[in-house]
Amino acid sequence: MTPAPPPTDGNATIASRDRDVRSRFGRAARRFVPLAILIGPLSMVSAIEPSFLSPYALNVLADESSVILILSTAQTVVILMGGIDLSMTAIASLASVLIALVLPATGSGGILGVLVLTTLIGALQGLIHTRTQIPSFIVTLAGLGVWSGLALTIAQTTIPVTSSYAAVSWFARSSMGIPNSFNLALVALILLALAFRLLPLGRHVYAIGLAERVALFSGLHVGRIKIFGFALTGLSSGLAGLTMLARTSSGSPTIADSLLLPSIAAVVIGGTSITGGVGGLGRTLIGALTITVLRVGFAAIGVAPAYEPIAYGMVVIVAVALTIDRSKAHIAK
Amino acid sequence: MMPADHQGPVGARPAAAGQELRLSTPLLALIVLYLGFSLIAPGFATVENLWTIADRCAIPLILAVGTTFIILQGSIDLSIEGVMAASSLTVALCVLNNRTGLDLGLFGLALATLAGAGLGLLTGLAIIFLRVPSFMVTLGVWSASTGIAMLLSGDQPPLIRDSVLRALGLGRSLAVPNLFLVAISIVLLGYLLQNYTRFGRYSMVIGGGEDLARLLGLPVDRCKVLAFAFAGLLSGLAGALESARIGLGHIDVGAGQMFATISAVVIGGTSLGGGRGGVLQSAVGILTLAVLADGLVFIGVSPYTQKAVQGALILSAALVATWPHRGRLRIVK
Amino acid sequence: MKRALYSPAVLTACAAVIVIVATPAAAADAICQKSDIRLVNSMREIAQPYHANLDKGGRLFAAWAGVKNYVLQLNQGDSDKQISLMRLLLTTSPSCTVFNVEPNADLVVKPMVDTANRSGSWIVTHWAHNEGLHPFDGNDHWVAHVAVDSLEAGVAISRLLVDAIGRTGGIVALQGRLDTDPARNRFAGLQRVLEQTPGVKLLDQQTANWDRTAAFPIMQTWLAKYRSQINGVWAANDDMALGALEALRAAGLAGKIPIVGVDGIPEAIAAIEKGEMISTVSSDAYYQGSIGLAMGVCILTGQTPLPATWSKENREFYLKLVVITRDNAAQYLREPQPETYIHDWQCDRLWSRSTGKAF
Amino acid sequence: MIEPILRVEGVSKSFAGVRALDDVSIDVRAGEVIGLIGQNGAGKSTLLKVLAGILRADRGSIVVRGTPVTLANVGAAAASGISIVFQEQALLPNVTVAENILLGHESPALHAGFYNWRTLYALAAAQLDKLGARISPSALTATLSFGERQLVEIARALAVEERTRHAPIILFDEPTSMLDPKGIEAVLGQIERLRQRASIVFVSHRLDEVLRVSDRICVMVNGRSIAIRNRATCKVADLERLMLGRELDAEDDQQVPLLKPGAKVILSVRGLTRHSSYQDVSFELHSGEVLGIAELAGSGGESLCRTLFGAERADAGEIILEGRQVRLRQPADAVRLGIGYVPAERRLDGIIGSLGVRENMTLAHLDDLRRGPIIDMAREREVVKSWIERMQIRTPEADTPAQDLSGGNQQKVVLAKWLVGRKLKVLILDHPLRGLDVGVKAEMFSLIRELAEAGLGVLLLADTVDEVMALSHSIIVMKDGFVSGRFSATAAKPSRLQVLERMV
Repeated sequence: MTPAPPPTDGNATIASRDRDVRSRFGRAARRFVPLAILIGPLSMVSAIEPSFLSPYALNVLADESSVILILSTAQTVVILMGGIDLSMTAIASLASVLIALVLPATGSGGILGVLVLTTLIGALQGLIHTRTQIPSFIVTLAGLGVWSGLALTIAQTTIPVTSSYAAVSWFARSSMGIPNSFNLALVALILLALAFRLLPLGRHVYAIGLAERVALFSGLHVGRIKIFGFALTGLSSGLAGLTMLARTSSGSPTIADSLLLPSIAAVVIGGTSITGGVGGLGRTLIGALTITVLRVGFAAIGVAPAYEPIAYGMVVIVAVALTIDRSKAHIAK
Repeated sequence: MMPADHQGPVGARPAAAGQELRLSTPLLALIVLYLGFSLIAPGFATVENLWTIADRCAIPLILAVGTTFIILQGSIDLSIEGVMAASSLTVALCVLNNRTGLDLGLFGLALATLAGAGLGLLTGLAIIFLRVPSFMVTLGVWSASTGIAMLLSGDQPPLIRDSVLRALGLGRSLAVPNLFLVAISIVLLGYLLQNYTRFGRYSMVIGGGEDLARLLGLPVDRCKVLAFAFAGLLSGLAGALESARIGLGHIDVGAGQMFATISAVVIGGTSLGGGRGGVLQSAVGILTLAVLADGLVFIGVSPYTQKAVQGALILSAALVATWPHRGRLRIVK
Repeated sequence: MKRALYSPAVLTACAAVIVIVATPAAAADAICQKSDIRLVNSMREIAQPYHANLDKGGRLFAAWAGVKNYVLQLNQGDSDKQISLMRLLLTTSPSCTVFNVEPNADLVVKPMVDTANRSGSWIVTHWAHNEGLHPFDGNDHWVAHVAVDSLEAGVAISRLLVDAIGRTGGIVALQGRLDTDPARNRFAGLQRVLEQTPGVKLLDQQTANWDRTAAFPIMQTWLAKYRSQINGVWAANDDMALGALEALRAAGLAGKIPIVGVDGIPEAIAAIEKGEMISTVSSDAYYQGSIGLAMGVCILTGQTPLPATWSKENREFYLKLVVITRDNAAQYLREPQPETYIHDWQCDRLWSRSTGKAF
Repeated sequence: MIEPILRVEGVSKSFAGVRALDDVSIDVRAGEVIGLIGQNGAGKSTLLKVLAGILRADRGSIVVRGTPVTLANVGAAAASGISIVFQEQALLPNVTVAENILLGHESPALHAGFYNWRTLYALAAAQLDKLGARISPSALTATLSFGERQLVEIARALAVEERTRHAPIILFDEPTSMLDPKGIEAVLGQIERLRQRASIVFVSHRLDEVLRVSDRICVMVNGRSIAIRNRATCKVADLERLMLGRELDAEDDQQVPLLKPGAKVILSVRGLTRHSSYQDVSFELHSGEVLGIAELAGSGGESLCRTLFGAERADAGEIILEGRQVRLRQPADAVRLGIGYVPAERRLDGIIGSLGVRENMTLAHLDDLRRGPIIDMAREREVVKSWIERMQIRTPEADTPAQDLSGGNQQKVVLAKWLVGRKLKVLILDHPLRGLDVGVKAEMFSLIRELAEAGLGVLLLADTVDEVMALSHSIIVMKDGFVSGRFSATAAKPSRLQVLERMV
């Protein structure tokens, strides 16, 4: 932020004062706040509509949340490094269109191809971001325009998937009573979380988020790791597109548009700092579920449509206010 | 969240008053773009079309002025569209209309504008007192104020019957669209604020080094709140004027304005990291997008392609702005 | 006095009468008690007059049929949400639930139909759905698809437009969001008419995403580009038509250049009366908002046999459209009265507005 | 006995239970320069911050010109005529010099709430003139040189004079710690001149400086001011004894152990050039050798070090590591080849404050600590443990956030970060002793020697010639980007003068 940092102790005291204040809750306590925020609306909704907690309903919620979860899992990685990817939903829509187009001819091979493509698209954005040193916010903002523009130009209409739907039907089905899409999202999240715990990757990502220059001077391949992160968002965007295509058995250039901000909100509501370095994947799971309850739960219990976005907005702010770790990001930009 | 540029050279552009007027790269780009369209699209370079472009960029100009101050401080405002919606319905219900008995005329316009300011003020206060990143707060406010707009809208968008307001929205004075005159005066106001008042200069200072500003006991918080209130005020004004133009209060009056505005600000060369750029630069960015949109309609390109082109433009603009500052040790998020 | 006639009480009363009259002719046993029946209108939002009227129609019918349990589901333009909301509601008594669906996009139809089939709830869809999908292909709970022939609508307004400009001159066209069926077919209708009238030239066309604010600047640019060459404005819906109208107003051309649109929203009709627009086409939101529910109630109360037994053209048919011009504008400006619809809701007259099969 | 301008009485301040200031009392008389010395953590900076209104004292009183004041914030301090010149320059790069000088006090230049830039520039110019500085008030601060920015800082401090209509009290927090001899001379010169118009409190690690400019010297130890001496009546040695409570075995006289004959060349640099900073640099670094670079700041040494770590690009020349020419595109390349780097900017480039000592220490070499693809936590812990012991890093536990450690211990962690690695061959030390107090310095000295004896090649860039000479086997002197002198390990040890005359 500032090329002329203030005296060390100046910072230290701010930090330490913060630590004193916080220590009452304790960082541990704060970790459960997101959970509380999830339980709040959930219990409220289920109080009015008890059936909301029935296995069936929860199943529907899981299904509804899966796409957001897929998106925000990868988004978390990028945000942890202090970046952001605004192009995910655009890429997802593009993917749904492309898959719908190639599916009849190529079958599952085509799906793979598209996923590879979206991964490359993500990596490309990462490459541009690291090489040209343009903020990821801007690179992906541009991406948002380019990819959705491309999708709309390729397919100016919804493309139904009829003939070879079998190839994608798995994503729309359930196993052990849980939607496969949700299982997929969950497994992906768990694997990633494990990788973060066990492999150097995780430490490197946090290091980049907390102090990128130190990471550089420690000889980490910062560029590579960032590009990996964006490749990951690309891949998940592809998967999200695939899932939505399977659910609606058609691809559309605008299919995922409405999920961009929710998927980012999910990450931050979970308690991952938008400034990077603080947070984690487990929290994002909770965040995604919270968002889902807010999105469909309120409408489901018949809250007047106008109050839904109001409540949604309030919860976002409150959640972040409660979970944000101010001792690490002491300037709220 | 934006680029944390620790040691990279900062702000090649002198901050002192008046010195921003010199020919910058974005300005060149704008001129080139205009000339380009004039060559390939016969009838583009007419006075009439110039006024069309002026009318087209009036509302975005007003929005950009407010957003510029926020971005100069290193924050960001995602709430534009929500605030516009709220003020749009406020004005429609306050002036002569088909829903309420009210007929406050221009006073209604003032009310709507103040409503916007109110929302902005709340945003600012939330950011200061909750110490939550503006990104999240404004995201929440966007949603919440959209809800308020929905409440006001009910099941039938109110039609504006106030002839004065309609005349303001649609009419021209000496061939110049009224709204453009309003926009220009707002831009001038913004320019004055930025270069000749504490608020403006401190915004620059906060963007350049917030913790330093705090250390020196500058009224950082007050400036931030002020910036958001001001931006809210302008968003409110913009929403009201847009309604005056299309003749009804509607939730979607601001559709697409947020990304457009931020893009324009970036294209104009204002750094999302804060502390660099200014009102005039943003104005140039807005003009560029307006010329682009108008020109593409002129040569009959679909708005979808326009989306893509806009994305490419953002990227190249950012490229021009950041290229000279590249360096192995430069940190960009 | 006249008002009182249509108070809910009276409505339910005569409803009862009708039911009693109808019962002897009952084709099957009731599936649900009327008290168990739940009527759902699933639509985008209610900020727009069109959608508001869908809802009003639904409530009008529920009151008339004496069904207490009426649910309104809004998806705010989010297809996923529309599907999830349906599924969430089915946690209780699916088999007595009727969905009357205005699809947020073609693509939601299939998953919602699948849900209905799986859960045993009943669904009636409107407008359009993806190709190769039909109620009568084993979708026993997909009661019917009430299609709107957007091509016909497009043709209708286009005819009136070209006639209005004396079958010669230049026009511009504002298209809807291109990834929707109505957008495509309404425009196709225009093109068909233009083929027949070589005198009229399509100067330019752009999509304004159904949106008034988007239509405004596009129209302005066209005015700057073509000036006097523009004799008429064609818009794929009334919102864009009105956006264009404001642009014309700004240029002092309001009422001088004929405009056509689709949907028949009150503003547009008002504009037609004023002579600032010449025509719009209405699919009658009140009817669309209620007919699906009427079908459901008739089936659940056993007054009508199960849809599986219906003829194909009763499962998927086109809806009669009303072309509104200056001549008949006045009558559509009024809040429609229940009696306009009661006879359409009779279980034996459910297809009164069908114009034939839509497949 | 004249009433002192500033009197500090029994001021105490503690952070989270730790006493930083313990009942400190000092007074400053008009036109007097007080030197404030003490080890790191002795409370010098804390005292200054309390006086500057950045921190609030827990107890005690501060009396300015006979009237007790509460210094709630920087503004309040300035109002009573106290202003501070920060160690790291606290200037905004993206606004004009004038704004920086008058930041927060523009009112005189405001007409009806609007800036009158001409007035603003004039007011700033007035301050700059006091220092005889030729800097345009309308210049963008980012375009100034380091030295110029320092002047702007002092000008800002002086600006309180007009506001209070009294001679200001100016606090200097280690203004020289990051300067080369030339810069130091300039600052000390300024302080001399400021005497005429201000009273000064001056903190420095360099006792000789303190002795030069101060009238009286206040020695602080663990938050207490244990002694106040008149310049006339004391010597460097006394002060050191007071600071450390013991006689310091004078590092400089200790003989550098001779380089083992026949040590093989690890790193050799040929005609390395980066047009903007250094030209045609060549040298050879043997294993077990400490090669010191003596230079005035900005003579190209720092840039050279960064180039050898892959952090900056060279325009010409070659780098040969153990006989093979290498290309260093990024620090990662250097690390892979076994080159380590201890950056000058510890807080910014060295440690991650909020991460634990352990994570900081292993950050660069997690790949060496893997079993298969997975980090071997157990081994990591014991490796870290062993290094904490070997380097006597004072930390409650291995996972204590690094920001809670003292500067010296943080620096040790940064050093350990490289030693953890298996294949470290060359260690580049960029001002490793900067901002460390005498005690820790001594430890670092011996550490660096150990490392060399262990066969490492060490490239050292230090703040003072004395440090370079104390540690290095061989020395190259740099001046304006060129190598202006060489003293090889084999030749006789050069005198301080020999080195200095090649620097300036």
